[in-house]
Amino acid sequence: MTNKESPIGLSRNQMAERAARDIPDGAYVNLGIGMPEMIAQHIPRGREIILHTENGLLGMGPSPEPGKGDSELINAGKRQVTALAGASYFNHADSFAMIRGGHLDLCVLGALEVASNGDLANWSTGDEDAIPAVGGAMDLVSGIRAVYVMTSHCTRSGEPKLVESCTYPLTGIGVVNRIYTDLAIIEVTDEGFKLVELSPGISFDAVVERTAAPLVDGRTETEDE
Amino acid sequence: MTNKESPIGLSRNQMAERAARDIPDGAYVNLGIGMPEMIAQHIPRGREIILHTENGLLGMGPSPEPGKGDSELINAGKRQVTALAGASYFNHADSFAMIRGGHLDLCVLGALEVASNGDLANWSTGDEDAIPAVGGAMDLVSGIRAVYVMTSHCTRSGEPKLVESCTYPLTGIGVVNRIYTDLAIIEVTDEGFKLVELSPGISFDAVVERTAAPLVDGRTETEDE
Amino acid sequence: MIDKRVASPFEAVRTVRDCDTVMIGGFGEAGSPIELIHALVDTGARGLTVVNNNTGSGEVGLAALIKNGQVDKMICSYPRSANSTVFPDLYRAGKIKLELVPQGTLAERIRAGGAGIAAFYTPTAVGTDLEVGKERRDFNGRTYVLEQGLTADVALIKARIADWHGNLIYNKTARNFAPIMATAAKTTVVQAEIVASPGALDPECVVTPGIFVNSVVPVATPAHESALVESGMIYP
Amino acid sequence: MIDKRVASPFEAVRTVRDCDTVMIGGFGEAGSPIELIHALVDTGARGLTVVNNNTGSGEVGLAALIKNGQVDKMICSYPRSANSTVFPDLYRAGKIKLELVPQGTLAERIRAGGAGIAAFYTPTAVGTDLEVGKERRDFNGRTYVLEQGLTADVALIKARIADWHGNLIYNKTARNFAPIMATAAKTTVVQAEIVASPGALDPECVVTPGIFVNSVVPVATPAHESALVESGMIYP
Repeated sequence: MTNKESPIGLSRNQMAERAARDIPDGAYVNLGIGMPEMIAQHIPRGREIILHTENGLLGMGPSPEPGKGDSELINAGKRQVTALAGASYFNHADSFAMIRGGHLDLCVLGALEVASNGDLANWSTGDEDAIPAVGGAMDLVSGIRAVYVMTSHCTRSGEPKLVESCTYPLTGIGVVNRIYTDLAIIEVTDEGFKLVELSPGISFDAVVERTAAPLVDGRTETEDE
Repeated sequence: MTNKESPIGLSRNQMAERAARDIPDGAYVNLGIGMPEMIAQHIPRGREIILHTENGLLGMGPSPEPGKGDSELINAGKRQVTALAGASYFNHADSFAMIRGGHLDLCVLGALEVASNGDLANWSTGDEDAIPAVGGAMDLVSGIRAVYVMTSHCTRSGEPKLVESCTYPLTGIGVVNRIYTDLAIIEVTDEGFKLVELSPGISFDAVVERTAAPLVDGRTETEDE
Repeated sequence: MIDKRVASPFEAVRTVRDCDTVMIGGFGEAGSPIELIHALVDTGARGLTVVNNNTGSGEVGLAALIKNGQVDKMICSYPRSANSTVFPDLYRAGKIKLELVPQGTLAERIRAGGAGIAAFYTPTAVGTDLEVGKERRDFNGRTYVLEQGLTADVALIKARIADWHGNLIYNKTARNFAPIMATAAKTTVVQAEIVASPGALDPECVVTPGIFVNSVVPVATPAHESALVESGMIYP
Repeated sequence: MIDKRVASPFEAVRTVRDCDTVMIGGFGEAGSPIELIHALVDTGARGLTVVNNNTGSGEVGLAALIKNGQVDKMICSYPRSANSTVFPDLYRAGKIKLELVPQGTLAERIRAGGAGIAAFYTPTAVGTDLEVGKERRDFNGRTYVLEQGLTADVALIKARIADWHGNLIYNKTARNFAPIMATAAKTTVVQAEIVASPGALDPECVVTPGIFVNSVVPVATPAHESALVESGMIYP
């Protein structure tokens, strides 16, 4: 499946905007480092979403204005952030008690691979020479009720990231509920991957071709393709 | 050993004063409900002892002036207290983490019986009809480095409380280090009870007679008896 | 918009169901959410398992809930009280069950329940009657017993100040079990003396973050349990 | 009289011995006690096991301690850094050991160590490479792994305000691992921007009670790790 010409799907910003639309008002959410962080810029107006960052802040706000940041007010990606009205600070044990205890409604994470049974690999390529580093990924997937993945549908070299079973070391077993890619929104069900939405201009077949596991069409009404 | 005429030893206040003298400057101390609480009134001048109460306060001060108390500022015995400069409040899990984690230097507890191997019974008479209630006693003895007991040497009916082995349900095994009674100060050693000090006017034999386990005379210099 | 305010104690606790496990904050009267407990009496929910350090005073608050026959089982460390015969009478009559837990183990079990820790090894109670039936294991030459995390359907707690998001600060030693109970219950209901808008609390001083709280009920001048007992009040 | 103030970072950390386990607060540069770490470099203590979430930046702070050959082993969750090759180079050369622990498990192990809990069952890492060699057990139909408490000889942490008793408050997300590390170490050394007399801190807002602290060193204007790295500083 490599080297196929990529169909044009959503941009990264559009993916973030689309994922943000599915986060309900009042949700407590952890956004993974990288692409998922962009969701914070796209929360629909009128919705109040409380962002958790595992290094000890609930009620995370946007980046500070230039020159107004505090090097000790950062997010898990070690970027400077702000704290909104109603925020609270806490220590690392309390922060992961929130995560592990199932108190967050949702996290959105990046992925190297997602398997059709919900297995997630997102912390290690298994490369002999790489420095192993896991951070909070395993805690997030084992503790948070709903785990969404936001990722490009394929790697830069065109390999599918949605697979029958992961080849990279696992982050968690059967943990992913939903996947937002540039091409589609796909749910992980007991029957495997189920398409719930295509990106504009993308055909079901184009997604099937770029998915290395069976894909059920779960759209409730047939859309123009 | 019952019904022996009791020799005159220390009063309760004198016992508290004597025990207080052995608490070093800077110690973090938990005082058990009842007689041990009286130690707080006898801290020698110039010494700073920080009192912990397991219901969530470090830096406990004396009773409030009449009419100035707060029904939500109480000690483990549910009596109103005050908080000194440098105090802090914390929740029950954190409070017992302090205890269990070995962070307190010393606790002083009451006793029903102490065995010569350091076993302590102080929470239940095993009476069929009694409502079982343990509170924090088992946590204190298992977590705190030094456990002192402050008790009358015998029960009201004249039975020895220092015994070969406890007959009441245990609070902890081999946990007591030192015993302050009206008659003497006794250490619990690998060789059993060892007398370290007699109360004024009390003879070694009088203590031996009222102790239901062997008692070694461990005084470093012979005193007038 | 997040606004967890609820108008009355009854409205806040009406979701309690028969046979629920209910954690109730407080150590003696300090931190006892007495208005919420009385509302729970009013709901008539029965067969409850209640987690509290004690068993109440006189015939108000927790003692009233017990007297009213709504509690099947108490999980607590110190069910004796100088001024209440409610629990002792029912216990001796075999009409209420008791799970006696050392106070620090009770706190740690609640904390574990809220933190997603299934079980832990603690040195407390080794060699005592309260170890019976529990698994022993040695670590680094010391013996520990296995204790399991404790969770609940509902927690009823009292705070001094809450904001609409449910961020809480407490009053002195009234804090006690409330912060951990808030983490261990599916639904946490708070009665607060002051209810403020978000931003009113210093984020460095928030003790319970709002994520653990579902409902906030303003009770500006909560009753003092000891005063009710002294006055001879019997609820309801 | 309790007065835990110590005049200089070097005086405060000189008790660190070869082969000690040292917990160092901070998540990235937030909360990193950089002046204490540099003093630890100055002591020359070697063979250390260091517990920190990361492995430092550039060639200052923790990275400097590692580069100086004083660290035998790192216990951490994320030893990669965009701007430091110190740890990666030594690791690839087989000159430093690594115990990789999921971040939440690391925090919980430290908390357990400080709270006298020998071990606990956590769901994190079940079915992954980081579960290997650990005991599995099911509770209520879910699988958990056994993890042990972690303690240290010394903790080095940074606070915003300390009083002479060692009561601490922190600055925003610089709090991170410091409060739990303070509980898990035999000796806890704090560098604080402001050192005040007891009574200066609101007892409701104290985050780390003084019982967990042994030494308080005033460091009024601590260096920013990122600024040192940008300036190209190499310590010592």
